[in-house]
Amino acid sequence: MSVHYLIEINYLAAAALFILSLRWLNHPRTARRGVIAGVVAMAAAIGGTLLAPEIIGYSWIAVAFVVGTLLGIPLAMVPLTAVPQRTALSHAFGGLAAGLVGVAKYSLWMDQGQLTAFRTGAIALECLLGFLTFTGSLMAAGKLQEIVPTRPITYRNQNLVNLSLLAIAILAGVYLTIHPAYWQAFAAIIVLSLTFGVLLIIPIGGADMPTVISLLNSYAGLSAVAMGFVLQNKLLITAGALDGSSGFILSVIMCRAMNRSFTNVLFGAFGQVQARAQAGEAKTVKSATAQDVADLLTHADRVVIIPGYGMAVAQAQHRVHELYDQLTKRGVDVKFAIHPVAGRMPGHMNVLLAEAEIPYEALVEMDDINPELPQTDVALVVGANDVVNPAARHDKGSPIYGMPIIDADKAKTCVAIKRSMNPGFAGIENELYYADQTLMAFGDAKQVLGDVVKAIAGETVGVH
Amino acid sequence: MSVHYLIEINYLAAAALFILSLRWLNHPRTARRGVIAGVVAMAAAIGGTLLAPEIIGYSWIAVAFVVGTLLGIPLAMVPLTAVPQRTALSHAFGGLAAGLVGVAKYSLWMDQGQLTAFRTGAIALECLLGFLTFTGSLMAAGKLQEIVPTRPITYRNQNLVNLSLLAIAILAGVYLTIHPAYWQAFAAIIVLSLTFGVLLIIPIGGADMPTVISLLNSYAGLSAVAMGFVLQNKLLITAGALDGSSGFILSVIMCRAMNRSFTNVLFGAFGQVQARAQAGEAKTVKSATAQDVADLLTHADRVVIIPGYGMAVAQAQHRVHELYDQLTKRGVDVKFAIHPVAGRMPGHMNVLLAEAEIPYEALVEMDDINPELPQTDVALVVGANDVVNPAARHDKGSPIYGMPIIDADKAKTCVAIKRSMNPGFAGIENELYYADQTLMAFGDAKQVLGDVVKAIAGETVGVH
Amino acid sequence: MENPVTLDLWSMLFVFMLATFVGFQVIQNVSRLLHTPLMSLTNAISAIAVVGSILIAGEQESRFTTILGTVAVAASMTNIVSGFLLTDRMLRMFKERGK
Amino acid sequence: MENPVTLDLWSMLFVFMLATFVGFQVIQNVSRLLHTPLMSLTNAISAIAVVGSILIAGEQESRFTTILGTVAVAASMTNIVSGFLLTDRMLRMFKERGK
Ligand SMILES: NC(=O)c1ccc[n+]([C@@H]2O[C@H](COP(=O)([O-])OP(=O)(O)OC[C@H]3O[C@@H](n4cnc5c(N)ncnc54)[C@H](OP(=O)(O)O)[C@@H]3O)[C@@H](O)[C@H]2O)c1
Ligand SMILES: NC(=O)c1ccc[n+]([C@@H]2O[C@H](COP(=O)([O-])OP(=O)(O)OC[C@H]3O[C@@H](n4cnc5c(N)ncnc54)[C@H](OP(=O)(O)O)[C@@H]3O)[C@@H](O)[C@H]2O)c1
Repeated sequence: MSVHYLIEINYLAAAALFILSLRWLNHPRTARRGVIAGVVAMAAAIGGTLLAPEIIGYSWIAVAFVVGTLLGIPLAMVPLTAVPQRTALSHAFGGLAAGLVGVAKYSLWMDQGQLTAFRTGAIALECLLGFLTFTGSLMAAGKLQEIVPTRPITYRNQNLVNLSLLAIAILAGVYLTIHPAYWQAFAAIIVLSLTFGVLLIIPIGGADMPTVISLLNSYAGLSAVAMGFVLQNKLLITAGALDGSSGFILSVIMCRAMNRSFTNVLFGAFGQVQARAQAGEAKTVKSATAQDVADLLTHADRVVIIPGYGMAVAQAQHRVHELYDQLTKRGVDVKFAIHPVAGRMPGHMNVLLAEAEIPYEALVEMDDINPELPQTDVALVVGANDVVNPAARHDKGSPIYGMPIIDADKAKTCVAIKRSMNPGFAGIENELYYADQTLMAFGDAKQVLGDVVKAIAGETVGVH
Repeated sequence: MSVHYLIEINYLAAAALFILSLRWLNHPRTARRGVIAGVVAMAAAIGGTLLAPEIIGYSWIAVAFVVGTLLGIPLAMVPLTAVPQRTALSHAFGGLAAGLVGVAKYSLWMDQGQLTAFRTGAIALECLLGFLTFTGSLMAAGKLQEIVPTRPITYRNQNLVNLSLLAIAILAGVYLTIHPAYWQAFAAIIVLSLTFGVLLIIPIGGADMPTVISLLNSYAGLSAVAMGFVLQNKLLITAGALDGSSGFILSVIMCRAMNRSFTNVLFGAFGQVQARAQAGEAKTVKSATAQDVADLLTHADRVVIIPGYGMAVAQAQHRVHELYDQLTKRGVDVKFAIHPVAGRMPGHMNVLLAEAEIPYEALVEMDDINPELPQTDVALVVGANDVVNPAARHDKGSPIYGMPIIDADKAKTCVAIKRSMNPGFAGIENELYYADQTLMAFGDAKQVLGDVVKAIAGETVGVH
Repeated sequence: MENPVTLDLWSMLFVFMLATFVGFQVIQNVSRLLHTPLMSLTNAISAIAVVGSILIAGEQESRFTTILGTVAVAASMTNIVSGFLLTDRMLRMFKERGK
Repeated sequence: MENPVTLDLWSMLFVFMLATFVGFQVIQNVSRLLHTPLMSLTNAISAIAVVGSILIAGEQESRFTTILGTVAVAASMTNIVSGFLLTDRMLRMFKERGK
């Protein structure tokens, strides 16, 4: 059996295993099997490639393996609140690799006089996607880590400028396909896509980065697909397409859950103008002490906890777990209501709560929990705001009108933990806080929850 | 743009449309769009192929198109009870086409000295699958149409004989791959697979044909895949794989719903030996008149109708619809409980009831209706037997032990319409008929239901 | 350089592997209500064998193969016509409540 | 006879089309609970770009391309190692009730 056969078999097996790997993520019980399948697939792909007769020296490859591993291990150990920026960084690496391979292939085929129109076009696409993903993801990571200013930076005709840049890059690509040897056009594509990546992200607010990184995920996948076309490699195309569709679907889910369009996220500079008006009539809120909250919770039959971005910021998930334990021990039925965009990236609340050892059966999706809220005694909102704002349901003028929300206002009592009356990401007031059945527990989520847990634990077990 | 490009674009579009076509079958609302996509895809595929420069004369093709259309139209007009045998017949045609193309390619490449090992192997597989599907499906159609005796025909060492035949055919295929020009081996494969197709079906009982035709569906698909490898045509491979997996999944669903294994269906000669014993103690049944049934039904709040094979045989679906109308008009909540293997082919009950204009929302799958049966006032069993036999739940000795059933015995009252106390397909007694809450309405389903409907319509509207 | 036929074998295997995954997923999502129409639709789809048959019947390399090809085209065409018509006929019967 | 490069283009397009269908279907079935691990797993998977990078780094056609290839291998390897490790680390946290 020739080496070529062996390589192709490895690639075929790797492609099938990558698919199975993602399939097994359909349930937490089979998910770790998915990781194993992924690792085996990657090993087969790398092992097969190393057999290729074209390879004449392994030393550089070995060095790169060691460097990559040394960089990779610490990146896998980041705290879970930093996973969004780590993910963005990793897209940057992916884009970079694709871009560099494109440059290398261009230069090789140029020297060998083997630049066909098809090859050149595929390389141009690969480099465009790769390099824009590279700088775009770096910017996104910076915003998420708050190294780069998180507020949208806007100027006149911004969208026009950005789109013109992209158009020029695409024109250069078309030109290059016709005149493959005109390397200046190739260089222009690289510079333009590096610039475009930065400019694309600048006007997008920090809180929109999760949607953007999902989209960049998709671009990273597509640049791998383009590389597959360049190298005529079906495994690259398959794996890239899996990645591309994953990123695309995740960003669609996020946009839907915010009732916003792609265009609005990318070009809307959301969160910049929102005049924090609407104050007007002086409405009153009822505030509650930790002891009040503890009493309410221990005397309830059904409690739904609604975690939001504030819980992640306050790192309050372990306190939430203590509360969950105390309450379930007392026979209270406690569930968590997870809004798709709560937190800093898709599914972020789930990992944070799982880290705090809350069983995943207790984490219920928005659509499944909403019908239960009218029978709920206490809805406990922990650092969430927009995702429980009833204006989304009825106020046609509200910027979040139409966004699906968790019906915290339908519970018999609602307790909201936050530090102030400040609005959340969308910059608008939340009538929920002024409702008759709502109590506000002001303070840092970690602090307040700690006090509540202490109050419950200290209490003599109440008549239940 | 060369013709070749045009053809390839057509094939690519056709493949994508075939996938969408099946995707849209996921809901009755989009299903007809699926048919349109399928038609467009097929037109693109045929149109593309007709452009091929190899084609030097169109007259034969035109003749074949006309003949095929003339044959196809009446085959599409069969009554719905005859759809199973029509489906089997159509698999036979599919298998035949694949087999004939295989023979033609073998003879062409033989003459041109272009028979490589790979090509020969693929052709051998194509012919094996094609021809066994051809005769096997003809036999299945015959059994379903009751032209061929439906009871299993068995003899000593039958499975041994069959498997040896298959083994010889495979060996001949391997030999042929090594010596492609040895046409006697090729002829042997054809004869053996034609024979094997017949012998495979002979020992299988008529009531197992639905599972068998699903499996033959899968073989027909796989022979198209083999043809795709022979002709290096990716569209054939894609469409064949879709068909192959469809047939496979359907037969797995059927086997699971009967709690039997593939091997048992194919080699078990089920339904032959079942000694109709177990009579013993003379148990009594309560029988009811049409008037009794009418009274029961009109005074019920919730009725679940459980149709079975007997309803199909009696062609009673239109009477069922009249009953449904009468009852819903009186405010009774009527649902249908559909067991996956009720009837003569997968999903058969659904088409029959849809034909009778019963809205599909009223057709509920087994797993969804079972939790509702304890709150049901009357479970009306129409010509079903095994699928409501409680022995499947508790009698470890029963041949249907473990088969999932519809819990007709859990309803407050059960009414069973059948002609006699004879057992159903599995040949065993059904304790449901002897239960305290069960009433038997003996007679042909169409007749009995007609009387019940008359009784209800004639009745002055009861106090409800 | 490998010869193109072998090269293509691997593309074919890739296509087969991927199409099988697509098939399994797509079929698993088909509504159980529609399993009978599904069977007649896949009948029509697998009549894609018509593509191969047309080439044989049209190349007219020998009388023998032309006849085989013609019969194969007719058989496939029967499945196409009856498969799509029957599927559509059945699907038209599925009505929503109140329609 | 078509030249093999063009022939192969259509195979590539077929593979891309089918893989995209597979991707959409497979991702739509991923549990919403696991969307964060999904992102890090696809991160690792798309680092399959390592395959192309290894060839460039190993062919050593010129100093320039070797360096580019080596950097690309290192970048991809970082994603592979951190992607799989992080995914596994997160998935280990998901516990069923009573475990
Ligand atoms: N998850 C994603 O991937 C994603 C993507 C794009 C956009 N978004 C957007 O992000 C928002 C997420 O909604 P959300 O309800 O989770 O968050 P939110 O509307 O931004 O509200 C978070 C709330 O947490 C409070 N908070 C902050 N730090 C806190 C602390 N240490 N202790 C207690 N409370 C604290 C804040 O109030 P105080 O300042 O008064 O404490 C704030 O009102 C949505 O508007 C969504 O559209 C999310
Ligand atoms: N659907 C499939 O694709 C498929 C595939 C493989 C196997 N099977 C097998 O087929 C069986 C299907 O179960 P099932 O409960 O639907 O059918 P069944 O168990 O075969 O019972 C059908 C009943 O209908 C009655 N019947 C027949 N003609 C009638 C008429 N004209 N009027 C009234 N009643 C009539 C018969 O009783 P009388 O003679 O007393 O009237 C018989 O008991 C299962 O055992 C299943 O495993 C089905």
